[in-house]
Amino acid sequence: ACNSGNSNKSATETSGENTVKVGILHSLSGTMAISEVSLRDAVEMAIDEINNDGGVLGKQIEPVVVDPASDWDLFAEKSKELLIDKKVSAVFGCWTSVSRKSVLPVFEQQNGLLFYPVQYEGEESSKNVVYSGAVPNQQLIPAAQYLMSPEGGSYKRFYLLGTDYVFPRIANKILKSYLLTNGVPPENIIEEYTPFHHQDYQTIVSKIKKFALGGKACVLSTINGDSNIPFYKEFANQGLTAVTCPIMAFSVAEDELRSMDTEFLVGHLAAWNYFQSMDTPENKQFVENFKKFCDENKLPGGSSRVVDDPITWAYTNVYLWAKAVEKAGSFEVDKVREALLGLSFDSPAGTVTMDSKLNHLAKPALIGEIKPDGQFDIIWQSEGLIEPQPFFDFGGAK
Amino acid sequence: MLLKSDKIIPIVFLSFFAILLPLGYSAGLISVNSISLWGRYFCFAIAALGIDLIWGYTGIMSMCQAIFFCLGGYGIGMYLTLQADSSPAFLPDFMSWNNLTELPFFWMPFQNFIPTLLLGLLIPAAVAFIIGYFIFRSRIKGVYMAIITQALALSVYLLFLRNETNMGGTNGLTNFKTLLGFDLSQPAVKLGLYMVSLATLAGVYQICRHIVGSKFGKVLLAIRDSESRVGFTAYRVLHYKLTIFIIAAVIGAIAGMLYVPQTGIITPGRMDVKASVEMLMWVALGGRGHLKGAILGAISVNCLYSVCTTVFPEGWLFILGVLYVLTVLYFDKGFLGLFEKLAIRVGLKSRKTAAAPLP
Amino acid sequence: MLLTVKDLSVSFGGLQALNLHNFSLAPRELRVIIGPNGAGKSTFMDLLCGRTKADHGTVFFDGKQILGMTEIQIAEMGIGRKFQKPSIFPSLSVYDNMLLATKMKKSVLASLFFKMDSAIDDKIRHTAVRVGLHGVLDKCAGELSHGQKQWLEIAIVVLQDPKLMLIDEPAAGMSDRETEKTGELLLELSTQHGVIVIEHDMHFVKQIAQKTVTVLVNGQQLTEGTFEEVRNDQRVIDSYLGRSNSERIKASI
Amino acid sequence: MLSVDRVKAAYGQSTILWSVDMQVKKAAVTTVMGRNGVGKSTLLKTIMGLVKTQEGNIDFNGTSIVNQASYKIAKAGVGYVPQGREIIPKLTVRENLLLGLEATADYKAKMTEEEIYDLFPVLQEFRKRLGGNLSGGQQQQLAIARTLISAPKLLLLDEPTEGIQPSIAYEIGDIIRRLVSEKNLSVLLVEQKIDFAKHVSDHFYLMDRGKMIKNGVAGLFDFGELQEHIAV
Amino acid sequence: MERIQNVFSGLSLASILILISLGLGIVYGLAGIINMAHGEFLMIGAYATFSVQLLFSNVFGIQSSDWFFLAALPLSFIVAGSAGLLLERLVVRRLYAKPLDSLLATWGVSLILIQLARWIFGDMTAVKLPAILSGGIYINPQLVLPYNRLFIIVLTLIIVAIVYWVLMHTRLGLQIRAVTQNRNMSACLGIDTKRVNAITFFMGSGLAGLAGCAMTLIGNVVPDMGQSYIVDSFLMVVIGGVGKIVGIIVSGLGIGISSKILEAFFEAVYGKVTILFIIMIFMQFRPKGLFPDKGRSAEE
Ligand SMILES: Nc1ncnc2c1ncn2[C@@H]1O[C@H](COP(=O)(O)OP(=O)(O)OP(=O)(O)O)[C@@H](O)[C@H]1O
Ligand SMILES: Nc1ncnc2c1ncn2[C@@H]1O[C@H](COP(=O)(O)OP(=O)(O)OP(=O)(O)O)[C@@H](O)[C@H]1O
Ligand SMILES: NC(N)=O
Ligand SMILES: [Mg+2]
Ligand SMILES: [Mg+2]
Repeated sequence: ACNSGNSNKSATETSGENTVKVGILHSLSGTMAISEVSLRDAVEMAIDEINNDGGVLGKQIEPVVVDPASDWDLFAEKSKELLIDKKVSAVFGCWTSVSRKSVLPVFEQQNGLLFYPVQYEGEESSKNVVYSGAVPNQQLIPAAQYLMSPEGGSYKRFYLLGTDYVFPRIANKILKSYLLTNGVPPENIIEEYTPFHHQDYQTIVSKIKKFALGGKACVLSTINGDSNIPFYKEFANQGLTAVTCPIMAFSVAEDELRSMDTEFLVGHLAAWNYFQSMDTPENKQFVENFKKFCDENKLPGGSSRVVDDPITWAYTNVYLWAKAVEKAGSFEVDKVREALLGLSFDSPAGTVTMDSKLNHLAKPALIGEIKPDGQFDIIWQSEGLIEPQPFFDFGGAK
Repeated sequence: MLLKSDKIIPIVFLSFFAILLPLGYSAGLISVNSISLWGRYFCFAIAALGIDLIWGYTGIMSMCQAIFFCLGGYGIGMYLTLQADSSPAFLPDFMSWNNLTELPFFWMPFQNFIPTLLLGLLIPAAVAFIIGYFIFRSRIKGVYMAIITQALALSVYLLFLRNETNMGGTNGLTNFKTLLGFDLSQPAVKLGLYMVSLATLAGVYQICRHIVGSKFGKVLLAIRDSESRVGFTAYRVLHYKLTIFIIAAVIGAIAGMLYVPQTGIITPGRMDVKASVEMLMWVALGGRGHLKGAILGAISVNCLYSVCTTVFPEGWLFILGVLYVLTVLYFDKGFLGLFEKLAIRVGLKSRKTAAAPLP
Repeated sequence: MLLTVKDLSVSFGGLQALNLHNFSLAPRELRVIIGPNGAGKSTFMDLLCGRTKADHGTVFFDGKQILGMTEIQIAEMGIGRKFQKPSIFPSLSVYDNMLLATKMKKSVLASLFFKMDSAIDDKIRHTAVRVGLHGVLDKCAGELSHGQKQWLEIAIVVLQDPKLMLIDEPAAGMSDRETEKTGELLLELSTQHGVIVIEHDMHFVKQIAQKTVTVLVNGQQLTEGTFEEVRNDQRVIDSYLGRSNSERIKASI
Repeated sequence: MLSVDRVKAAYGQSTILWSVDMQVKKAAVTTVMGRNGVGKSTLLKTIMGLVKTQEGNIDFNGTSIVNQASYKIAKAGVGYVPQGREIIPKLTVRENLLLGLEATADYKAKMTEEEIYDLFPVLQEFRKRLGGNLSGGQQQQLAIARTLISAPKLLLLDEPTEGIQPSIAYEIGDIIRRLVSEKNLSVLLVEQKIDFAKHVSDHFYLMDRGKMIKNGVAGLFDFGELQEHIAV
Repeated sequence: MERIQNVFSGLSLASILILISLGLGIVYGLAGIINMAHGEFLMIGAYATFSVQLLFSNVFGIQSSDWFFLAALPLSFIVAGSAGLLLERLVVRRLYAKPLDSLLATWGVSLILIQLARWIFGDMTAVKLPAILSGGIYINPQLVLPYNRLFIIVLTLIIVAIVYWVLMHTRLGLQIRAVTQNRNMSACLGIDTKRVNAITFFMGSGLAGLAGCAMTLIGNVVPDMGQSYIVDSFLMVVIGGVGKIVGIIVSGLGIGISSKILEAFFEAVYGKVTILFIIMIFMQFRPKGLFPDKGRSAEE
């Protein structure tokens, strides 16, 4: 029996050879492929870059790509396979919270290391996961703050619309509690959910329209995936605009905008920690590299591909890991984790720092306005890095 | 029916999986992960037996079998969730998110194993009874049956996705630690669960064989052929259909109960519309109307799924899709028919004994 | 009376398919019903066995009103039916077709724990010989020829051992000799069962009509009488046998 | 007109026709008789291309039609009235009749609807009803009418009088004779009732287990032997 | 006002559902094939539209014009129809005798088609809304009738009328209906059944493609876009009574309008679940759909 329980031989066993394996656990088929395929591309690009620079600890990184096929059970199965059978040193993967929850016990039991690149609802902090996406206080709260501020338009009435699953639910809970404690009366907050893949937004948009007639109204949208397109189309067609009622989206980024007719979206907002339009030389280089990478590898979209927040964190994750490995001088998970805490890295989004306890990143919050070309105009930026607070104090909401 | 004797295949099957595989594991040739994987395939195989009874033999195309699988799975999942933390005031996180302060009443029975086991079987049986009674009573059949049950599966799926149901919403139930005090992460426990699944599969197979071999089984076939004729011959068609529907549901629930501790998670994703159709696929591909076919189909399709998503992460859908199409087109009896053809080729068996195709 | 029918009527989209005022059948009586195509003969049987719901009327069978019962309840009460279009279980073997038909407890539990015994086996094999299917007992019923299917369906009704058998055109697709054989079988059965037979074959009708022949026309009873009476009835000749043909028929019988 | 030459045919594994030889003469009625299950219907299905011919040949009007697509055989002028009627149940009676025109080259009736309704008055009365709702005998009449409307050169009839009331059955016999003499129709009839067969046929074949074992011209054919044979 | 809005939304949803289900109804009701890949023909139609748009803007250089959509309408029909024809030739042709197996084979086909689309196009493709169809009739601030939805309603009306006419009043329609019910006998009557099957499939898939083209006006173009509607469409075909065009229309209107009315009160999920339950209860009383075949012809 070579694989009993919490053995951590993965790193040591591969150390004799000249490569080190890492797993890529993103859905390449099924409903989540639409979002996750790009993350796979970003991770592969980072691995390519590092390998071209000589690898980590002198070893070439060998990605093991599997397709968990948007099937949550398969996520668990594949993570076992990666950790136990393939003995990978780290795994880059997952988008939805449910997939993360599904693999979490596996990573804890096998003492593996998962790099998770997507914004999520918080309420979780495992020592076996590196959460590089935003937690609520790095995305939701700043966005709400902004909208309520005079600069943001002093909005008074909020329509919280989301896809019915855990992230939007908790996001809205947090938003609601924040709004309530900041003096928004309950009747000025509406909360509504639609199922995954909901396509017909006629009724909801007319509800919003009615709501908007009261003035000073906006939508806080946690709609995920392919529902966004019919939602924005309907929104425009029923005569609503960013002027009458802006939509602040938490799950619409540049990559999603590629699949939308952006004409209608101009002026609507999104809150992230990164936008492709960030004006730094490092970022410009990154964007260019990514386009080149997609083009050279004949990926769909080619040079017209864009990057966005999750893509950037997926890319950053690989560097974080590599840097931590170098720092630790070992691939062993415990040592790498040790090395990760407090680590800083110059990501395309600027310098980010690993929280010293929680495996989350401290980073800036940004708000962007959609431009006709599908890019964002950054209209607001937090002052400095925001420390992650994965566990939210619901305060008055309870 | 396969090969000369009816006995050989099950014996070979059992001895391979009950002896050789565990031996391989203790010799270090096979990882505990593969053992667990096979344990899960067996669960699918059990569920497939239920589907074969209801679809292959009785001709009722039910597209909601995954519901029963998940009801069983959720039952045990609730038990495991509560076992994961022994503190009396423990509440699963999704409940606290719903502002609950104590366990909802319907979670109470799942604090203990025996009630869990009973409810895990009784609830699916009761649900199957209600669904079956209304559907069969009004003589909904054929494609109407298929589509109605599909709609039903969709509704139940949508309801389970909701957070208000306090069943974990989209995330489902996960983060299990112990079962009856055994640490689920221990290889020995995994091996044990594997053996239990194998034994259950063997047991359920025997029961199904009895069912289809009995006169009851012939009535089922007769219902598939001509329901009205069965009625005119004084059989209470409703009772028969209901019975087999419930049996299939319970078999599905048993499979689900074994599946969840080995997989470590149960989510509504297991019961979406696709899930039920895929279950039909297993049986169709293996060889509908033959119990061995159902087992063969469930195991091989899932095995292929596991292997292909790793080996061909980009192209596996093509492989599986093409395989589905080719099997349906060229092998009336699915993989079973394919094997038989091969067996005839190599002279292992005569044409005569080949399993009869469905008309 | 085994069967008493009063004012039974049904119509389909404005067409009165059946409107039968009085019809009764004694126990162990064999009754032949004849009448033109579309007269309502099969419809009458459909009503009796619960396949079609009547508009009005009463049907007493064995002292009980059976209108409104389901076909299963009616079958359980002891009415067996052979359809005009053969209705069997094509994917079961001929033997299993017969086994399922054979009279016994037919509840779910009884079927689950049914044990074959030699009495039943004998009965099936005996019946198979009588209908000439003993050579094809293992064949899939779906592979039988038309005539063989007819025989199988007769066997199914026989094995059900009902109090009343409704036999719709048994001789269709059978040769003259086989028709005769069917006649003999029906005559024998009528010593123990009530039997209603529908037929268009006048030789056959002559062979089996012991007492009464009922003539239906346009859903109504035109006349009732012995075979000879009916055959010579001018109205029957006009509407059913055919003026010019009646001579030919007479000559050939 | 039609010649069947050592035809062998099977359903899957089980061979039904072993080696059938027969001729159907122009403007005459040729009748095949035989016990249940000897393969009479299978023979007609084989001619129509519904069952594959494995060996042998089938010639119609000098060209081979063996294993041709059924619709081509129908268009060549072979009309088929199958056993069991095969009415299209959810089409109306009139629509069923219209389907008969498919076999014609120009989609024009060769026998007017009036003529058809004259022969089978009940069809006119019920022309708007669904075919499947007709009584058995009415369906049989419809099946015959459907084929006659395209005036085929060769008519394959599989027990056409099954379930038909006596008056009409004999009328059908008369129609067949009339078409044979007036329109040079050729008929291949499968029949079990000797009376009817004698009434219409010019030529007889006796079939047993997938082979023709005897044939003869109407007057000379030995019905005693036939009867005996069928009786077994 | 709100009621008008609800009815309009309902009509619009209904017309979309009808447009999608019509092809499915033809293929299922008339060819007896349960085509699980129907949604993928919708997807093919949508991608055809997308490709036409690319062609117009990149090759012909006709930017910001509405012409592409006009060209896409017939093209999406033809492209999806041809794909359907190919499917019929390669796969479905062997399955007419075993309709339930068709469900499984076409399921496999749908997997292949989805992955194929992902390979070729990736997941992110956008079709521009033609300028003439953006905006809507402004009635008051609360009620705007969007042109794209009006267009789909009208398109559906026209298509339904054409399909109905073809099926019920042409020789082809008669052939199609006959072949479905009795393939062998139809052949014996002189109908080239292979040709009829091919045409039926072409029509059914083509209609799906057309629906896909229309869908680009309101929704997204992604590889698995067809999956969102497949359950609903099957439900409609079945509730209507298999093979009944009128049934599809009535059930489409029923589902569309009642969904919208229910959604106005409940959340979308509960609205949907409620509708499904109402349908199931309805089936209790009408197990064979709204317009069942009556009498003998309906029996097995
Ligand atoms: N479901 C129905 N819808 C419409 N008409 C029907 C239906 N069922 C029967 N009919 C009509 O009712 C009449 C009686 O039919 P029935 O089958 O009882 O006749 P039958 O006496 O058995 O005739 P046959 O000797 O030809 O079998 C026929 O005219 C038939 O067309
Ligand atoms: N679809 C089928 N598959 C397999 N065997 C069949 C099939 N149809 C008929 N047979 C078999 O073929 C043989 C000949 O059948 P066929 O229908 O030609 O007989 P027939 O001479 O027309 O008899 P009948 O007088 O009863 O109509 C029978 O033994 C029958 O069992
Ligand atoms: N964590 C998310 N976005 O599901
Ligand atoms: Mg009748
Ligand atoms: Mg025959």
